[in-house]
Amino acid sequence: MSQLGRRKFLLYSSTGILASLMLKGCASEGGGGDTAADPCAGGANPCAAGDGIKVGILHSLSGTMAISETTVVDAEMMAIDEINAAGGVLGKQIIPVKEDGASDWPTFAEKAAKLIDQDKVVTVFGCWTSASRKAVLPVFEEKKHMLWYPVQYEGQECSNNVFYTGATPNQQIEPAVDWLLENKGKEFFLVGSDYVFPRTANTIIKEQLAAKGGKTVGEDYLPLGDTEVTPIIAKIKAALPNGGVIFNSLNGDSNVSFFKQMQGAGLTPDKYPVMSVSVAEEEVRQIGPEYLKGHYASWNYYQTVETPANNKFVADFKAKYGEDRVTNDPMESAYIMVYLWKQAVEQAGTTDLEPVRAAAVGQSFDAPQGKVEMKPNHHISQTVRLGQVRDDGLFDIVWSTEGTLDPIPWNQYVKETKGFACDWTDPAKGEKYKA
Amino acid sequence: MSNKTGVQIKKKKQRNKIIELGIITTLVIIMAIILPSIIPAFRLRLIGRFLSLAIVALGIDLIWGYTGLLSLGHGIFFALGGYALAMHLNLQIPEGQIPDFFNLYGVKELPWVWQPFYSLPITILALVIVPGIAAGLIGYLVFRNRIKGVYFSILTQAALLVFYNFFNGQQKIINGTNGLKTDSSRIFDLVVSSAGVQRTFYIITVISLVLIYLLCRWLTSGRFGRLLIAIRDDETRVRFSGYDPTGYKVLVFAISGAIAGIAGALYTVQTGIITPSIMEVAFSIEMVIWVAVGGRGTLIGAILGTMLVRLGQTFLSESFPEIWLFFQGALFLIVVTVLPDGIVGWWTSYGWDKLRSLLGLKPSLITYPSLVEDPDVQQERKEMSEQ
Amino acid sequence: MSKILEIEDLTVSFDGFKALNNLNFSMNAGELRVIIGPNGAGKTTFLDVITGKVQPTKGRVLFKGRNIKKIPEFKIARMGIGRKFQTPRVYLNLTVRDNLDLVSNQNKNVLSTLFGRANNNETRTVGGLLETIGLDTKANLSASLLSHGEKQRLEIGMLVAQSPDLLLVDEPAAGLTDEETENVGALLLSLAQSHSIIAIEHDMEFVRQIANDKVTVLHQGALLCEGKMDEVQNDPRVIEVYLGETPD
Amino acid sequence: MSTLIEGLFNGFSIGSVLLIAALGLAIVFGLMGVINLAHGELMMLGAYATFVVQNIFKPLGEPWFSLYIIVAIPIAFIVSAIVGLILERGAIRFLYGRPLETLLATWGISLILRQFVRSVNWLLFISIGVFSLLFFGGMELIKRRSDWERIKNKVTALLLVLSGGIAIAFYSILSNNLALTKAWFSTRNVDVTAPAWLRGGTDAFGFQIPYVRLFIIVLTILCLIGVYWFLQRSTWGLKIRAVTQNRTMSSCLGIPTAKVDALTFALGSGLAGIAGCAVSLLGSVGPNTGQNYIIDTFMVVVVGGVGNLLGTILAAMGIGVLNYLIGSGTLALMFTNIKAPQAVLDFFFFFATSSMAKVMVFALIITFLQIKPAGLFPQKGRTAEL
Repeated sequence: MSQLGRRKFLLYSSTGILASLMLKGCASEGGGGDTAADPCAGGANPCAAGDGIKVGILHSLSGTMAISETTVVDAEMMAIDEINAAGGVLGKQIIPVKEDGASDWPTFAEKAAKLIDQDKVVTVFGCWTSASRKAVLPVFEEKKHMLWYPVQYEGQECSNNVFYTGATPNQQIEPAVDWLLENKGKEFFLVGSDYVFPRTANTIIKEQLAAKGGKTVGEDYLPLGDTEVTPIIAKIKAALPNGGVIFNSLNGDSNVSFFKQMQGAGLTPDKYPVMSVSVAEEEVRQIGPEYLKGHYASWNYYQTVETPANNKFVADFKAKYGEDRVTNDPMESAYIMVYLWKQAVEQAGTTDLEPVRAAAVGQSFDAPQGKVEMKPNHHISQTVRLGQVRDDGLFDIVWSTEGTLDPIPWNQYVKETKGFACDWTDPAKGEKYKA
Repeated sequence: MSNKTGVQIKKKKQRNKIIELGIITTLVIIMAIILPSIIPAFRLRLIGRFLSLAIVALGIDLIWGYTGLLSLGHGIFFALGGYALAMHLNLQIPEGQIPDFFNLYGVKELPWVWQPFYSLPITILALVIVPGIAAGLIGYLVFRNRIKGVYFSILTQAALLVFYNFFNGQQKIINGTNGLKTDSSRIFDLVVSSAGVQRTFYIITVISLVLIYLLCRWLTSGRFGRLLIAIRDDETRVRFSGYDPTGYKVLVFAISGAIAGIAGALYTVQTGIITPSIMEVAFSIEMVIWVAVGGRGTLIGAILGTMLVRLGQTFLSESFPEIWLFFQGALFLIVVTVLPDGIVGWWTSYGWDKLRSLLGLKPSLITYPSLVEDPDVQQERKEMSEQ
Repeated sequence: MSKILEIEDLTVSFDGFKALNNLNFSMNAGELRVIIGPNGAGKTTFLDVITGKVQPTKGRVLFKGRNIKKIPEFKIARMGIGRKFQTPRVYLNLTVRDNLDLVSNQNKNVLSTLFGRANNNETRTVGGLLETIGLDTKANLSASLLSHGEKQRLEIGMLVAQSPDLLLVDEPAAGLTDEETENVGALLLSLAQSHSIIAIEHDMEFVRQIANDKVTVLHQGALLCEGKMDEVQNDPRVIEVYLGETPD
Repeated sequence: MSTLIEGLFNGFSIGSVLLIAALGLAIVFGLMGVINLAHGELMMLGAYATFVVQNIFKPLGEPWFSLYIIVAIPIAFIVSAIVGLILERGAIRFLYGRPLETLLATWGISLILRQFVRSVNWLLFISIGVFSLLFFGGMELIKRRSDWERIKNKVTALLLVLSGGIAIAFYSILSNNLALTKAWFSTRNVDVTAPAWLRGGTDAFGFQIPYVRLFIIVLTILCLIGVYWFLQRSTWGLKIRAVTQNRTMSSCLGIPTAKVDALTFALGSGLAGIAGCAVSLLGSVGPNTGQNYIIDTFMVVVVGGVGNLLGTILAAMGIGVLNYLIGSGTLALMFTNIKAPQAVLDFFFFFATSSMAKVMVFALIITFLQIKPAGLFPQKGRTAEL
């Protein structure tokens, strides 16, 4: 009897918990404020008539990538809210439909299909990792739909169905390597997480170093999520006994371990400067500026960029999400892409995919980082800046390009893609042609 | 007396078999013929994926429900099957070319592991055999030393992590984290993601599910199945009865791995991509919970549980993405503490009678065995024997 | 008469503790031998060694003249040693008939179990056994529904179905009512006509019922004395070891 | 020589992290037979506790801030131990003797804990408090009635619905209050910064020894001594060992077995908390922190053998040193120096990356288990039924 009683008790309590969670979900949905009220939700689809324009937002809201991707969602939502407050697009409000990719690539593909087929969105802003982008790419290509992708990546891709507002390697990695060669030393140790971006980035760096008289003294890759970096530090010490440059493309958690343990092992920025390509303001905050002070990063945008547009961007963001929040490069790229899309729609006068796609190329926008322009290869021109971490966790900009650099998706240091380019404005050229 | 009941039981069994066959046929007709014509293509694709997950759940049920081995590493075999088919599809390109992604890493020659996958028959064979052999090998190394219970679970989980790292790290062989796309590939000169091909895959999935269900039925119903249960309940006894449990466990684990391989292949073509993330720790544990929800040790439960949990997940993570983990965690707790026999187990022991009494029907005829099976009578008997 | 089991100089030690210490033992084919001894005398370890569950640290065990060192348990079982455990170990989730059917399977290889079906011979054995152990009316019941005594009988039946030459029975009367103890005793005696049996027992009443042949007394892992029940019972060393625990 | 010492030191540093993380697990598994997949999440709670303590000390300035870590260790222990206690009383005790079910249930718990630190805010916290107060308070009150046994089920159900309803209503009414619904930690990782005296390192034996590593090694040794003392010398330790040996007998002798179970589990959880505090000095602190350690620590327990502290220590150090030697390429270099054949060199260089070192270490563990299936120090005797 007591057996049964216990079971019943557990059953009741768990259903109770479930019920409360459900209600909690509803409450946060309604009251949280970060999800715009969605008049299209539920039942028949009244939006088709033209009350608003639905756009998809497809990022990981849960899982390991949520840490990074939710910040990008914040930036996208801010841009959408601003546009809506200013009267919307073509006189209609933008209605964001959020989907959770759950840090799982097949889920990304599934949700992309759902956004397009069921929600009938006119475009999708989304993805962070290359793997998630590669996963949704077939969906967008098959349906000839449109994805806006906000993160710096390894290049070697140029899809007609994607607009890339993050940096290509020549807008981030290559200038950083040039600068390091000139100012910090010729011997490089390459560290990265074990996935495609660091591996490709390091392939490029090795070629570049070989071409410019530098030397790769070693490289190692840490499994995603691994936090024990002692072996790597030992390798660095063995390969660079008297100091040298460390080029770091570690991702996420591993950065924290890497910098914390590097300091303990006595690898200080004066002898072992680290150039990171995945450490921005948000990551500095999580690692702790004490560990990072004096190290470098390469981006197109920092919170400390001095432009009127950025001052407004930072102020608005803090007002919206809290004083303790910081802005960074992927967030800025995400903010830009919403505006670029809006301008393209307005120029095309419709949300139909093909006119918008054609109108998007050539759009320029006065972004927080300075003026950017969408190029025929569906990537944007960007200013490249090198920053050094300072006490408060923000960056001192130590070097910057004069004006913007044009994007080069097909890398010119990699033999297989050398001499190739991409141009979607000319049907004869397209994805990959010999320039 | 015993003869008479024996005949009755035999008749009853036969009748049940016919009923079961009828249900299966009806379901197959609904799933394979009616459903594709009434629901939109991308939903069909979703159901197809769930059905392929139900296949792997059958495999898990075979080893966990029947044999008592909790594998937390079925993601390995699932992925191996998926990769096998994806490699074949990626090779459907003009003669002399190699898949695109190899360019990223400067690979010029097709790695030797890819060579056999030019041929479709070899691929189909491989997607069963390779996971089967991998499972058999892992199983042999573990079972040989009588490592079982939680040790086995932990080791399979560690093996999973190792495979995950390996696949992530081997860009030059299988494209690392990015995995292999199948959607834009061609099969018999048709694009894999086109509606027709997808529908075919869906029907193949339904048929495979039925065939594998029947295979599992056959495996678990005879002497072999009873031996599996015996191993689960008391392995030492089995050994002292003159059986070598290692062989049986290796075989059943290999079969389960092969089933997972088939499921993985079907899942992959209906997802459009396979990446090492399929081998994340969480996914393989989820497979176990599908079986637990449905009711382990009942094949139909494995299928039912998978469909329910996956549908629930799709619905809930669409509505409340932020707190989906709360639900999932609660599900684990509830099933383990309140519903140890899963839905099907609960239904057969309580639900059916409850429903009958609610409908005002007479409780089903009480014969001697069911009288004894009645928990209350048992309780009474226990109390009396204690006095 | 030929020796079915010979044990020479057997020592088993766990981390220095000697569970069995230079034990010598032998028994003839067809004998029913009862082994008694106080707790910790090494009785169960003794059975563990014979069935291959524990490897001897020193010494050897010969079954039908063959050294069983390093032979896995299942092969020893196939050689003809069957073991009944202290608490009945039957497969609770299988029916009584299936329990017997599993052990009566004559070819216990994986493939023949997978593809083979019970042949007539085996079916007959199972039918006969059901009657012998008095469970024919409950043949199609799940074993979990049996009473303790019925489970004991079922397990003995499973032993017999294995058709072993040597039966090892560990405390078959533990936890049984007097009536059931009698039943089990009678069953053992009737089995003793066709099998060699080693029975380990605490219950002296029961021992007296079944001990027609020799009784062996173990103490601290070594042989204390051996002989007919009456001799053993009056041996001063045995009385000392049991400290009056023997009912007299 | 210095390379050798450095290699050993680095190996031991890795090993000591593994050991401190595995210690609690080994105790819970060894003494209670419970596989706790939420162990990593208990570590994570310890790390978050460290973060909170750090933030409390921050405004106090130096020299207080330097000492926060000393305060954080006992706090982390207490926080994780309390959560462990709740888990044991709330769920795990129903599952004793069913290790596989326990494994699944603790996985569920780990999912919930991970989401909890993401979502937790004052409102959620207070709502849970309101619920517990109403439900458990109500239960206590009604339990005093004489007809309690008869009405138990109905009352429980009713109370559950009522207090759940009130808590939810409470939550929804206040859910517009931004100050209350602001997440404590949010989904982002938080930063734990070691105090200045733990940053940097000291030169000795020709290489730099990081202070943090020394600190963790010392902390691990202290924990070991503490655990050893507790289990071998204290009354409760004696009771714990007694229950492990023979539960029924202990219970008959008047040892409160339920209390002992709870205590053992709380002890293991508390140790996880300390481990969390330690690893927060080395790596990231976020909802997924625990997941990074769980499989490695299980490997330590499996290799060490159940219920043997010495085995756990040796296993942790062994795996640590191997990981270092293979992953850092030291082994590969050694083979180069002794001019091993090219094939052997290729083999070792292939595994001389962090990713591949893991593959190799796992292969070695499997090989090891072929020789010693029950770990370094298997339990012997006839009770050791596998």
